[in-house]
Amino acid sequence: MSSVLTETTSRPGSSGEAVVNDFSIQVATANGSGSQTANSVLMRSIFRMGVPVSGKNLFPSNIQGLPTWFTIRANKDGYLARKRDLDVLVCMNAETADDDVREVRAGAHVVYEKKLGLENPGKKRDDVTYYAVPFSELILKITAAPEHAKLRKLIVNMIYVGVVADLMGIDPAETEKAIAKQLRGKQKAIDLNITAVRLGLEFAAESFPAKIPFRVERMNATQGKIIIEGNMAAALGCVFGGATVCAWYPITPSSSLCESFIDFADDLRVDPVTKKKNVAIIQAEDEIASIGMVLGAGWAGARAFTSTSGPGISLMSEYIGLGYYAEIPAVLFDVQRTGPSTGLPTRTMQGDILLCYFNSQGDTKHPLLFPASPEECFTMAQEAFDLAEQLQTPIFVMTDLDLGMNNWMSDAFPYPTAPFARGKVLDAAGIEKVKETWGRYKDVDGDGIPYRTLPGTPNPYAAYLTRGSGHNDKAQYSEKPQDYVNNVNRLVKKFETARTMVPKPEIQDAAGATAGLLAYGTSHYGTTEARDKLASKFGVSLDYCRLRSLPLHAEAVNWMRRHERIYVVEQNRDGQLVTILRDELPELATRFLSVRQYNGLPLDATTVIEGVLNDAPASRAGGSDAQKGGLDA
Amino acid sequence: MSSVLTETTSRPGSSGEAVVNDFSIQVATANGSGSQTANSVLMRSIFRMGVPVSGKNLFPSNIQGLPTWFTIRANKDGYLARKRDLDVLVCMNAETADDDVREVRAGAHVVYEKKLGLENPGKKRDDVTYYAVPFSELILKITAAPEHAKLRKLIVNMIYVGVVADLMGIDPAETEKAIAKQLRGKQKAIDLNITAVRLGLEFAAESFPAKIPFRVERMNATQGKIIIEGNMAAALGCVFGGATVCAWYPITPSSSLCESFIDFADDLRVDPVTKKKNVAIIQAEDEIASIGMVLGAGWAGARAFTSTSGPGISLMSEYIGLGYYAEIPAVLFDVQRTGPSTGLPTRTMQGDILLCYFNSQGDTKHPLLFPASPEECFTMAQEAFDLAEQLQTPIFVMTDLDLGMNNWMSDAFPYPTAPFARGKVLDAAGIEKVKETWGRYKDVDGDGIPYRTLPGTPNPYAAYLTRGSGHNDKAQYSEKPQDYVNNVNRLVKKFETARTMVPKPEIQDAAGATAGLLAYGTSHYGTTEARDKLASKFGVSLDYCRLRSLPLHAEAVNWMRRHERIYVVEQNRDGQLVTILRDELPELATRFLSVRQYNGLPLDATTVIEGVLNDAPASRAGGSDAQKGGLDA
Amino acid sequence: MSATPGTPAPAPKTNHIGLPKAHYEGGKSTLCLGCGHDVITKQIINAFYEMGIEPHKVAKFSGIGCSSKTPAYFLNRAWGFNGVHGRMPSAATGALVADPTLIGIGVSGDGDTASIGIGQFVHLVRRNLPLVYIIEDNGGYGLTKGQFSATADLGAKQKGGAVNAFIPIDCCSLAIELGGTFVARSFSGDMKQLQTILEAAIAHKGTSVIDVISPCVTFNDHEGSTKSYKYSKEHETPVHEIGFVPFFEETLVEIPAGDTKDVTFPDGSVLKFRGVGRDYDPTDKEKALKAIHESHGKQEILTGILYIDPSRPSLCETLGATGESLTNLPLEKLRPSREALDEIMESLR
Amino acid sequence: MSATPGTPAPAPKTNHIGLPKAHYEGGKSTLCLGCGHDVITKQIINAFYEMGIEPHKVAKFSGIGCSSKTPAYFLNRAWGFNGVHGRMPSAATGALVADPTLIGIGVSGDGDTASIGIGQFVHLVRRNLPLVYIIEDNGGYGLTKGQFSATADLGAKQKGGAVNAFIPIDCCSLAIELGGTFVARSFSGDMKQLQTILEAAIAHKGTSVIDVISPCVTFNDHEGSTKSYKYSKEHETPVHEIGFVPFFEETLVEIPAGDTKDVTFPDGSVLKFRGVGRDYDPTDKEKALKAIHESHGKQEILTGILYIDPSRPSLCETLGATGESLTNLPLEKLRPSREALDEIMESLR
Ligand SMILES: Cc1ncc(C[n+]2csc(CCOP(=O)(O)OP(=O)(O)O)c2C)c(N)n1
Ligand SMILES: Cc1ncc(C[n+]2csc(CCOP(=O)(O)OP(=O)(O)O)c2C)c(N)n1
Ligand code: SF4
Ligand code: SF4
Ligand SMILES: [Mg+2]
Ligand SMILES: [Mg+2]
Repeated sequence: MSSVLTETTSRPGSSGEAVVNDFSIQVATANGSGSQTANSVLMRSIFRMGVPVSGKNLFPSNIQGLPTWFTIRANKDGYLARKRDLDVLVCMNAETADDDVREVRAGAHVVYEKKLGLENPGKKRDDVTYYAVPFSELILKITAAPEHAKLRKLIVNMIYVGVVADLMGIDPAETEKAIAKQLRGKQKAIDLNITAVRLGLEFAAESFPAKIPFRVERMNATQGKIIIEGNMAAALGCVFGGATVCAWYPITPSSSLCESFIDFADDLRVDPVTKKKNVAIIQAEDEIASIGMVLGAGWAGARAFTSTSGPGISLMSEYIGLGYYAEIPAVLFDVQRTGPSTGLPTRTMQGDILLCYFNSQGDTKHPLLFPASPEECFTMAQEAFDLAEQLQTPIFVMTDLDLGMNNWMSDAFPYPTAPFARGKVLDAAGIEKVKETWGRYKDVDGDGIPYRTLPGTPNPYAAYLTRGSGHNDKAQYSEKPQDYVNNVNRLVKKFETARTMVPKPEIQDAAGATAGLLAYGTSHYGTTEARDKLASKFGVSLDYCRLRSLPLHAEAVNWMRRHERIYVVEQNRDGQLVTILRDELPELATRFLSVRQYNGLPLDATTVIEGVLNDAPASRAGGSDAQKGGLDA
Repeated sequence: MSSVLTETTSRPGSSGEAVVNDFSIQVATANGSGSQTANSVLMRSIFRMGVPVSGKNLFPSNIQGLPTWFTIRANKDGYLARKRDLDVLVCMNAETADDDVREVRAGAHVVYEKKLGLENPGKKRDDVTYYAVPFSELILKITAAPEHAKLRKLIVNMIYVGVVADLMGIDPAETEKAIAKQLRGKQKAIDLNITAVRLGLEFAAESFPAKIPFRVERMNATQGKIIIEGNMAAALGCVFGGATVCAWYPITPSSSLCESFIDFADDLRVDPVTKKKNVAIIQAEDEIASIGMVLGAGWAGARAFTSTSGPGISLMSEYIGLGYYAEIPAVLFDVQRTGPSTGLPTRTMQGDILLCYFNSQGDTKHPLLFPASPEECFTMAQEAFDLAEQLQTPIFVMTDLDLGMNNWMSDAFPYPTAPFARGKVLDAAGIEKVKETWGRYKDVDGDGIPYRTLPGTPNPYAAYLTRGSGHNDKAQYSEKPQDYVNNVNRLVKKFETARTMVPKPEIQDAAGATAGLLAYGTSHYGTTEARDKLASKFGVSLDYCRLRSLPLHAEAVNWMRRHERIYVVEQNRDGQLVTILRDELPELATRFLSVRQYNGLPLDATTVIEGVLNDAPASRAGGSDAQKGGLDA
Repeated sequence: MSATPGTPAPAPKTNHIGLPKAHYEGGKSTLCLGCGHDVITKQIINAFYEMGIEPHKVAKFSGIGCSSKTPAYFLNRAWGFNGVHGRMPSAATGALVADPTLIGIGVSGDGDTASIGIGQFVHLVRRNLPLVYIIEDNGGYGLTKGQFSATADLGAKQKGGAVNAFIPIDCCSLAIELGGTFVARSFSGDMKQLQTILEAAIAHKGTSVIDVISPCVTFNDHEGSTKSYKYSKEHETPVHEIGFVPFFEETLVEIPAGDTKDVTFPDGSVLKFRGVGRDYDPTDKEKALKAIHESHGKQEILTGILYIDPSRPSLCETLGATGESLTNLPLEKLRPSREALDEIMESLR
Repeated sequence: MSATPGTPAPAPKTNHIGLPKAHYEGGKSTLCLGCGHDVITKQIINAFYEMGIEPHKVAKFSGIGCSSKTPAYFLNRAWGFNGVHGRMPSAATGALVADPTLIGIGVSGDGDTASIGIGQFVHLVRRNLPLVYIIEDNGGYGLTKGQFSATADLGAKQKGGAVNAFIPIDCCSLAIELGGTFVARSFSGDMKQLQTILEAAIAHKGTSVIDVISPCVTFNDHEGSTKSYKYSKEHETPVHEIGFVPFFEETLVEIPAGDTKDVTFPDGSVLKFRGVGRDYDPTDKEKALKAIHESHGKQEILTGILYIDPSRPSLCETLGATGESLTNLPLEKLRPSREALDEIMESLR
């Protein structure tokens, strides 16, 4: 397996010859130092040169002072997954500089604050190339003005942007455009930042005749694309999906979803005439209240949603069960973070699959959607509202910190043209046709989905009282065994109907492969990159199925039946999806081989490659192997 | 399958010849009418005659007025499961009388309040035998005194006890002893009740020359046994198990567990000298607070527990995750009721298996214990405290309404002689030995279980801060990927250790059977009765495994490996245990055939017999059959 | 519970919008005979009938408990949301911001509000959601058989004999402290006062908290009365078994304004009610708090409209929403234009 | 965080039980430079040191938030329980009834207490658990980047520009209304007053609620100041990006008894603090409530010990427990005799 590693890591650049548009840069700073803008500018400059990029921010659960790392990966083939190996390192943080250098691979290039003395005897590594920059001295040149004093710590970051631009061949013009974009119209700020970049450019030009062999060269792979975080994309989806009620409670990494929704709604949901909003957004006192508000609103007929993370879902469990049993539309975004408990609030994970699928007491199962890109955050948010109202049940949109909070390159979002699917709602006229024969929980169409009415419908037959306690199909309180059984069996039928309505899987088959990779959400990136490398470098060709929802769609089931070995890639410790797959497809149970990364970092291809190459059937066949024989990251 | 039914139901008694010590009696009254005492007396009288009995109370989620049914089953072979067919019916409730009569099988015997006129033309069934009793007139004879007036409604119940005693051959002496027992020393009450019983006896003696052919005859099968509810037994277990802190919030069907604990503690946990209690019991404001208190107490070093039902577990989910990740001992009793949501609060179910096993966000798994009798409620409560402290984690004791609130015949409880197993706790001296090398979350012994200290330990090295956020093995805050992975992998190891410590399964093998029945908790009774009948009546001989805990003990796994078809019997809709079995033993996944009853009533043998006889492998082999092909009750 | 058009043909008598009383009634109660909660239900029916509110414009909310069952017993032609225990305010909030044209009424118990539900209660009052919020207050948990709630009096005695050792939460003074805009207390037995308060509350734009003392005839217990449980228990069953519920009559009285009235309950307990006097100024926060606190000292229960502050904006205003229902807006109002999307996309390049 | 015996050798100076200050210190803070929370941490260290309490007898509790992180920064030789968000009171309750010999201190935030945690706060105060309960009150959620909490002033402005439209919960007057037995307010910047209050609170047998105003230097925002974010924002990044945290100095002052003091914060905001006067009677509930309510009207923040009532029994007394630790009782005290079990069995035959 070390063989695997070397195979995937020893690469050009080390030995000096140029590597074009294929590298990753890591910038190490301290939290709260304001490096975010600088890093975005750096990333966007490369993006504007037409080179595919992804940016991942590794930050602490703290506001200021603790170490933060921002990693930019540029890849001409469009791989956006996290990469284990770093090619270029920018050291701005004294606290972590030594470790940071220790961890880069041989042949890496290190730009650092001169004061850190990383090349001092004893410290210096002779298998990496150093570029010492006196950032703290340079910054004084341009922030002499007293009113600038307090901005030094911030603006200094722009200097490394300039240095890196020069060292790697990034077009300064694009950098300046990126700054202008980032600081929308704040001319003073723009000027100051550009000055800083130029300072870096000049310094590097003079001081470092030998440039970094990892080069950025113009290409045309980002035409029309955008850079956006998944949370913002999901918020846009809620706006275009017709959400009118949002109840939330702040929690990392989900807060920015509702906060973006607030911002968008302020623009896009204000009545031009009255200036009043046609949206109601409430920051609740906690997550129990958030879900209560969402269910109340859904019951009243609004498209309502909340966004939270694992701890919030746990708190919502009791009310979610009511949503299932009383059959109330609701959309919940679970932007997953590393659990259990408070866990690592600023690290990513796909750890709430079982929590959400089986959420709440008694027999319950809920539809889950798995967006894998900002574009899907946008489209699936809209689908979620349709499904919630069509199925009259809570729908979970399972994203994670990596997708929600990191910068993703994405196609521009398609404008939705289909009308909203509001599901089976009877208005006064509709009720008048059926009168007393209507029953809120009657399965009229044989699909397990009953007809509902909305409060305020002017018809004497329209009203009903919804409840989490036992009821018959007229929504009347009932403890009769048969009423109960009929009702919960109908809910099973409804779940079978959901199976036919949820998003289909995305399937990529290679010629004649008998084994396949199965992934969902952000595990898509490391998995598909691994798939290509397995084919090209190791001659292992595998089919691929990206699961986009639960319950399992028939097309996913068929794909699984067609494959003898299925590597299920997920970012959690226990192989949570495998648990569901083994239950749903017992006759295929032994085909599911679990490949897992659960260290809080986004999945990288190497983990998947190792998982597949080290696959030893014996160790997989399960037994009560709690580890599911998967590979630990 | 109707064949099955008739096979199991058409039986003597119908045609007049006597059936001895094998029948069930149902008494239909209204809630709040105080029939509980009368019914207990009736049950206890039979018990005192040496005949095995069980009593099941089917009551509404209401305090007064709604229908209630109490069913007494007497069975010489000791079968205690609920029986579908009724032999004798006592109709005291006008509201349900007609339905009640309609539902009894042909050949049944009906004692009823004359006023109800059940024999009136149009109403009368000619395949049942009636016994009209003017209860409302008779009662006046003995409650003439004005101060008795308001007791009439209550005392009248004792008259049917007398009537039934005469009609079925119950020894009045035993009935009187039972009354004395029930009304401990309240002489006035005892006299009044005995008078009422005698009145019934005399009336029946005079009015009904032909007695009911279902007879009670003395035998010797209850020697030394007791009658008790599971909740009371569990409370006793907590007392003898050394529990010192109890935090709870009332909820049916679990309230009586903590309420019994309060009663017992008032007697048994009062310091003879100071009259102060060496126990702290708090009725919390809700379940989130209950579990918070239990975890706080467990962290401080007390044996602490709470008792609740499904809705409470859902609310506790967030804190339970902290208990798992911070590794704090806690004992939770989940007295399961019919979900989802509020569901049927006064009906039974085994519906929280998945909720508890996988409880809370992130990767979590928890040990579950499955008591199947009051005796096991007593012993497993004690084991739960040992396990919680040895494993330093929350332990769930999964009982249900049927076990917790119904009257069960049981062997007397064994006096516990073993000392408490308090697990790996270092006192001041212990810490002094290891000093700064001690780490709260260090795996010193290779079993995944670290050593802890208790607040107040007088040693400068002993203190630590516990948290639900990421930590290293020194309990220091950490976001380091490797610290996180090491920690959660150790938790997996700890769970494997738990596998070796949890209660073993109870296994009964028949010679050479290749198929077996697997059940847990209260599903034991219907399953074992079915097993005998399947062998004796249908020539189907099956092995039996009663699962007593999760994670799966090696002995359970071996048993499963030995069997080609395993009928997993549970009282929930989705076959929740099967989900866990398929995940833990993927190579056996298709062997698990799900037999389920989920109508809120305790499992009866017929359901299991039908489930086995109608087993069609095809329909079972799973696929994405959400129903798991089981049989609906 | 869905509408039961099977109810008797409209009686001639109707309210000012021409609807018969029958249109305001609900399903049959399953509470204990004599339970004060049922009397409150009657007054809710009367209030909505008298005010001539269209039943289909009403939304009923409740949590879990005997009290929380009552929305099924009034206004069958109104919609009802029976939430989870103690978390009704959030459901009501969601529903009423989604459709502010609905008239909301919530029925809760003292356990549902002051124990498990105190958090949502506090934030409901703080947000001032337009909602009539009734606490049917019996100082205990009826539905789970009589345990103490957080409003039980210090020293109150349980049917089982236990004594409450904690001080009660007074939901009225608490609501005032929190900036409540309509706070009242009444007694289930005083139908006249209760109906007056209910009608004022329904008219109030904001949260109106009404704490209605409604003793649990089944589980309350007090000493020194031949009618008390103590007596019947001796003649009956072990304290442990509380299966028996004698029938009680409802206790009906009128509390005099500015004076007190002792009310004796079936179990022999006596409560002293005082009605606020003509001179009482319900707009003075400090005075109101003082009056309530003093009544505690005097073992009196101060009833009437205790505090009003019509000035504070209601939640719907605070949110700056249009005020119309957000549940059925046309697509055009909800989905921004293609240009709007393009603009956003451009800003992200 | 486990004890770090690596701390420097005891300085000559010790407290009256002979322990050096070092034994009361904690781990390195990871809060923003200039955060008031760190000053409170210093005073907690001083108070325990001055009172000469053995560190190993102390139990620290907190929820989630910047404030809730601070127990890791003081008394490393004491045990700590960092619970879930808003539910610390229950954990503290369980631990302190399990071992009443421990001295409990809880640190929470205004979000942790007044938003998600208000339910447990209310019941904590009601039960009067012996616990020093500190609210590090900045009117917002620091750790999640500045959203408003339930103690935010009406009209308060967020770094992002949003304005708070809801009235604040005053945890002090609320605690008094609920029957709190020790209620105080202070300011993180007034080290002297804070330490005095802390020492009194530690000595109090019951729940002592201390609301300490501790503005969030990073996310608070006010207009009209060259030092405000508005300024730096213009020279910096979109409002949206709040990645940048300038360094601030701690703001230190002394609030005069009976008089007011204006305090200006790094962001240019000004708060007016008033110290209760010598004549102030902290045992008069009505007066205390009135004084607090009036201070709201005057835009003043009333500080000092606002209310005390030593008479009410603490939870440990109420429960009638022995008072000794229940965590390590010998088997004989816990497991009843064989005879006791037999007797119970016999009663069930
Ligand atoms: C989460 C949860 N916990 C506990 C219960 C059990 N329970 C049902 S009603 C009730 C208390 C009801 O008391 P109150 O609100 O005062 O209503 P009352 O019956 O007295 O009218 C409780 C604890 C529940 N249904 N849900
Ligand atoms: C159940 C849950 N919901 C939300 C969060 C996210 N969260 C962490 S801290 C915090 C608020 C902290 O505010 P406060 O208590 O005032 O502390 P401060 O940071 O202001 O000192 C929130 C909402 C969480 N950790 N857990
Ligand atoms: S138990 Fe008490 S509260 Fe419940 S219905 Fe009966 S009398 Fe009313
Ligand atoms: S964000 Fe605010 S509260 Fe948190 S540490 Fe920084 S200054 Fe303090
Ligand atoms: Mg109540
Ligand atoms: Mg705060």
